[in-house]
Amino acid sequence: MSVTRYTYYPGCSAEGVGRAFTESLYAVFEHLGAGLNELEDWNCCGATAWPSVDQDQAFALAARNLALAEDRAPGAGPVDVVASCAGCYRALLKAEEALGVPGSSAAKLGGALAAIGLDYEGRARSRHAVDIMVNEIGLDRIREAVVRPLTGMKVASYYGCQLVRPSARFDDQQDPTSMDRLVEAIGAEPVDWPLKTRCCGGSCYCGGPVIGVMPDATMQLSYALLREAAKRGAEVVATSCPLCHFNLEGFQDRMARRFGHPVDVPVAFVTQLVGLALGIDEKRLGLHRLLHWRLPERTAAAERERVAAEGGIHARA
Amino acid sequence: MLEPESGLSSQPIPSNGGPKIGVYVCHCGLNIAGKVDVAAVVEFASTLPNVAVARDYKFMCSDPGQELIEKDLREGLINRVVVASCSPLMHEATFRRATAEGGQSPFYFQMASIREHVSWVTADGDDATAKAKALVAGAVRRVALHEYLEPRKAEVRSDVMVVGAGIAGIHAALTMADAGKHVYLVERESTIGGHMAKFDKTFPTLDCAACILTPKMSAVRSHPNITLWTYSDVMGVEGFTGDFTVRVRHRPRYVKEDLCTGCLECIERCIHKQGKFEDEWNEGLSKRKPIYIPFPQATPAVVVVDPETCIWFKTGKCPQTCIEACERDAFDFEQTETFDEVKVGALILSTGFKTFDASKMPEYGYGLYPNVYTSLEVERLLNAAGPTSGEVVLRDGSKPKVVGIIHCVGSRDAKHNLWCSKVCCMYSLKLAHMVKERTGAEVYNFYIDMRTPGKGYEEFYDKILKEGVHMVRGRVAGVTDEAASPEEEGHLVIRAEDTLIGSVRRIPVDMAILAVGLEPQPDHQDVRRLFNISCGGEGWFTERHPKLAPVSTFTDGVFLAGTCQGPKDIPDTVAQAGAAAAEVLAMVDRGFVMLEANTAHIDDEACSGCKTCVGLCPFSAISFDEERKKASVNEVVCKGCGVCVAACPSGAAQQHLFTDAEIFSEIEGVLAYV
Amino acid sequence: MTPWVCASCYACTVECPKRIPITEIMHALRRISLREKTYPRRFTTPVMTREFVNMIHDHGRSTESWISMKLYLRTNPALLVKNAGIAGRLFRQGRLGVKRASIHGREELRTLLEAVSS
Amino acid sequence: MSEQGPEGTFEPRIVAFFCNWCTYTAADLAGISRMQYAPNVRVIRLMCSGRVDPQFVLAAFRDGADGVLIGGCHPGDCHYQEGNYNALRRFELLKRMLVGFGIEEERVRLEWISASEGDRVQKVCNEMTEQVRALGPLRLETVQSVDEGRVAPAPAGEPVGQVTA
Repeated sequence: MSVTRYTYYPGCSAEGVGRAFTESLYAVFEHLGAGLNELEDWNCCGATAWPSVDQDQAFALAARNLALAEDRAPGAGPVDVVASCAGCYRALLKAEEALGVPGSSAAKLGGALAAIGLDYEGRARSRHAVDIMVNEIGLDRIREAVVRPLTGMKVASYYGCQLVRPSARFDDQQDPTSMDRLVEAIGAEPVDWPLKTRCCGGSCYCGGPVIGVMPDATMQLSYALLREAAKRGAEVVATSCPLCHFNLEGFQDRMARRFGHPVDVPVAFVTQLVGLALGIDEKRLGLHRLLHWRLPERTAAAERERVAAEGGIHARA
Repeated sequence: MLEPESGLSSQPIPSNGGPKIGVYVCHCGLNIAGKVDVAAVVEFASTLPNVAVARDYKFMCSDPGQELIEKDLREGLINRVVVASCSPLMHEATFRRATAEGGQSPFYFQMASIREHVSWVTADGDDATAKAKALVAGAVRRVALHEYLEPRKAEVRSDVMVVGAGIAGIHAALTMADAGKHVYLVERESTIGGHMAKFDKTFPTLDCAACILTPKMSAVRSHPNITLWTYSDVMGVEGFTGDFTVRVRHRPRYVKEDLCTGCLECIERCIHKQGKFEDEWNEGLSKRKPIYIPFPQATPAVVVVDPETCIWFKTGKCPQTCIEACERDAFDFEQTETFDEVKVGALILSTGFKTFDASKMPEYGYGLYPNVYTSLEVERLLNAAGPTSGEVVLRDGSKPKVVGIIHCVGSRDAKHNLWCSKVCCMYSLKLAHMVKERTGAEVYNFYIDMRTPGKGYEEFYDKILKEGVHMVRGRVAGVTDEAASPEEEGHLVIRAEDTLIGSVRRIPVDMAILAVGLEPQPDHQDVRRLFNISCGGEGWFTERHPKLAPVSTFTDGVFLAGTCQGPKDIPDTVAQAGAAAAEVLAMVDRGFVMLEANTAHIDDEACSGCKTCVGLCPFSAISFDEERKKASVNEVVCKGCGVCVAACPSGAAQQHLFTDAEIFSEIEGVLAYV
Repeated sequence: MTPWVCASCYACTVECPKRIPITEIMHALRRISLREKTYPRRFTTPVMTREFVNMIHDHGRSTESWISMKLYLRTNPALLVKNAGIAGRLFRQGRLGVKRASIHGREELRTLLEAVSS
Repeated sequence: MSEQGPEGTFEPRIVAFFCNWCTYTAADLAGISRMQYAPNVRVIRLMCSGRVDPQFVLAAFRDGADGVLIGGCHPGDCHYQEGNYNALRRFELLKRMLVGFGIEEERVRLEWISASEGDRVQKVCNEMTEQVRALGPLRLETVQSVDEGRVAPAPAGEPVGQVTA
């Protein structure tokens, strides 16, 4: 298997509160023969906060990362800058689009990059880890690598907002399916639900999970998501954004108190689930960092049966 | 040859003496004069070679304006005319007529478009004046070279054809047939009636659609002057205005139309005891057998066998109980496609519309949630002859208690169709009324704007409001089965901002009706090419002029009626069908049409016999005399594109009104002075 | 107030039948209200936005623990106590670092930001 | 050979040959829709873009045009079935010939504009004007000398008007 190496842009949150995302991403990519090189000296993408202060500066922040990625990957080919955080992905993508349209904004950004000795040639493209897994590495390769299928695990994929909005580069905007297909490929059962792209309130945090910027509004949004997922039988909610993840996971106790209804839904990064199916050590996937995690009983039982059967074969051999 | 400042002296002119040109600059009220310095253009024109008279007038197209031209011609002041005004597509015919009235060949005329091409599109007055001068100079230069031409006449056949037999086609066909013309009415479905035949009631009068339509349908069937071809398609159209040859294909229905009495015994006796296949006529809400009739009043009342689902066609093994059941021996399983070729003088296209595919808006859940319906499906539910005999029920057979009607689905939406579909507000009100009447349900209408212009329409809206239908002003964000409260549990929830109260509402309903918009037929491009007409980017057929020639097309002899030209309701459709019929009758009754004089011809002496032109002509109008080694153009067949002229290496091919010399002069003219 | 409640989820932008970039407009309104100093002073989002921007400006990256701390102090110090529990859990799981993240090219970043604004 | 604008700036002159059925009608639509565009384009109406003899283009250049625009129906939409394809073939040859003469091929443009695309007329006229403005005035004297007089840019045997610029 040839190793394709990608430039990895972790972003602040996937290094902090969502560090399990980065950990599991590294483990999964390596396992699938795709390398990740962390972009050296990356800076914040600008998130949604910076455009609220200065749009051009926000683009410039993201543009520096794209230009750095090109700088670190000499040659003529495209450079895929892979983000884990959906917010970073969106910020880099918007900057890429702004740089790609000739006009005053692109000229200004070009000038600013030149001031720090960088330029953007148009080679660096913003990609999301889910996009890479589904469309580059491919579901077939993932399916082949599965050693521990998550049999019976009902997973509601939560795409959140910025993975497909405002631009939808790799999936349908209204009804995305990438994560569901990924979930299917690792032997779990996707749960169809209408809220897969409904806002969790996470980016109210303006670029980093901060506890309680607008506690009540956010909590209502994320509670609706968890309640609906659970109602449709989901045992795990899969996310692809550290903000969504924290937001859905971090306040379940409080939600229970606020809405008078017990809430206890494991929320995992989709890469963690993929890693589990690939048989990667749970610790390397950062599963111990989750606040609510358990293997659903049916999946655990199927796992025990499988191990027993394999053991049996060994015994006979 | 022409020297710009050499006055009247140069140019030997073939017929009416040296050119004495009259230039008439139109103000068009302020449409031109508001931007272009008309006086300066007149002043400039008077300095141009061969110009004898230069005048301006407020409205050249008015009677006094035309009279100016005629008078100057009659008095011999001028013998050629240039009018600088609007587009030739607008008034060329008017001024040619004036030129003829003045006693000259109508083709001693040239128009300069200084309105559409100058005053309306140019920001700066000086720029506009300069451009107007250039165009006038071009016209003056070329008209000096115009030759004497006779107007060509062509006979018009009195038979006519109507393509598409919805209410538009039916009305147009009956009107013309009543006037004594023989009408071929071609319909691709197995019955005529179109969309209107699917409705139960029509707005705003709530009269029964069948009661007003079916008499017209049977009149079509029995009219001695109408040849009705259903299950048929137009395959080819040749010829030109007054003399079209149309090839029509008849698809096999495996039942002889002249023998079938419509007793429907065969359907009863079909080996399939129950309907099994999606009934297209009922929007898939019911099942039909492989042998079926769309609805009881279908015209012609002849059954159709669907070979896709018929066991005999699929396996060759079937007792064929249908044949046994038929007392008239009408079945013919060996039937194949047949063709007819007819000659007609004029054509009316009334090919209708299709409704927007609601599954393109997944946020509304059509296809996902069973109780999300399109408006057309609900029309069928409401129809007494429909799948539920007029009962409005949910998929599980229960009656809805709350119904939401979502307007503008697919319309007024930059992601789908930008246009307003014109009929949805009104039909949504109609549906609201009928659903409420039949079920007693609470009905919510969600609208962006209410658009009810039309006789009795606003009054109808008032009536519906008084009936207690809820109106929520706001575009619906989505339909979901996600329950946010116990009351929403088990319902569909319509989420919309109520912009009048300024808050987001979630309204639980049992049934959501999507008021889907109108779209061009999916094969509009093929049809457009077939009839050599044009359509806009969205696919509606383009009328010749949006106001003054709303049923004509750019192809003479082809007319439009109904929704193929744009969304419209039944009254407008019928009015337009009547108008199209009147246009055709005017043409047919006159008996001839005037043809453009712009045909090609070949100068025998100059022709080198290279045959380049022969192969180029798309209409095979050029023949080659092998003995004389000369090409010649059949000017009756020639359509005047000029392709052969551009290609002729020896300059032997020329086109009337577009000779090389005329065009070279026009080029010089538009560049020489300004 | 509305622009400061917007979560920038772009749902409106994607849905808008007239292709109005509503989210961008929200951002623009925020920029105006900051410039005109008409933003709600004690409301969390604008405070947060400014703290966040300052932190990136100085360090190039954000550190969640620091920014939370600043936010509580500026808006509602009581939250410091209220959220201590969850903060503690996150800290134990290694998800809430106290070390301030910083990039090498801080000087460079400031040059960039100045250059684009000039 | 070219106009001077009020401040001595170069105002290109462009001759356009529009087919009657699509592009000319589209230009009318642009007018009806009051779409403002550069006044530099002078339209000559032909029945079909297939009527455009390459000599017309050469004549326009000779007579002082700085650019020539040809507009026809979209492929497949020709009112005369295939005249626009003829136009396209001739246009490709013409471009090569112009380059041989030393005339930049950016001075000529062929566009398919249907009757409904008034906005496209506006766009194309504006673009063409700017494009030709950027190229500067066409100087045929230079062109001829480059060509060493082997091929005359003016069509032989046609009236050559004395041009007053």
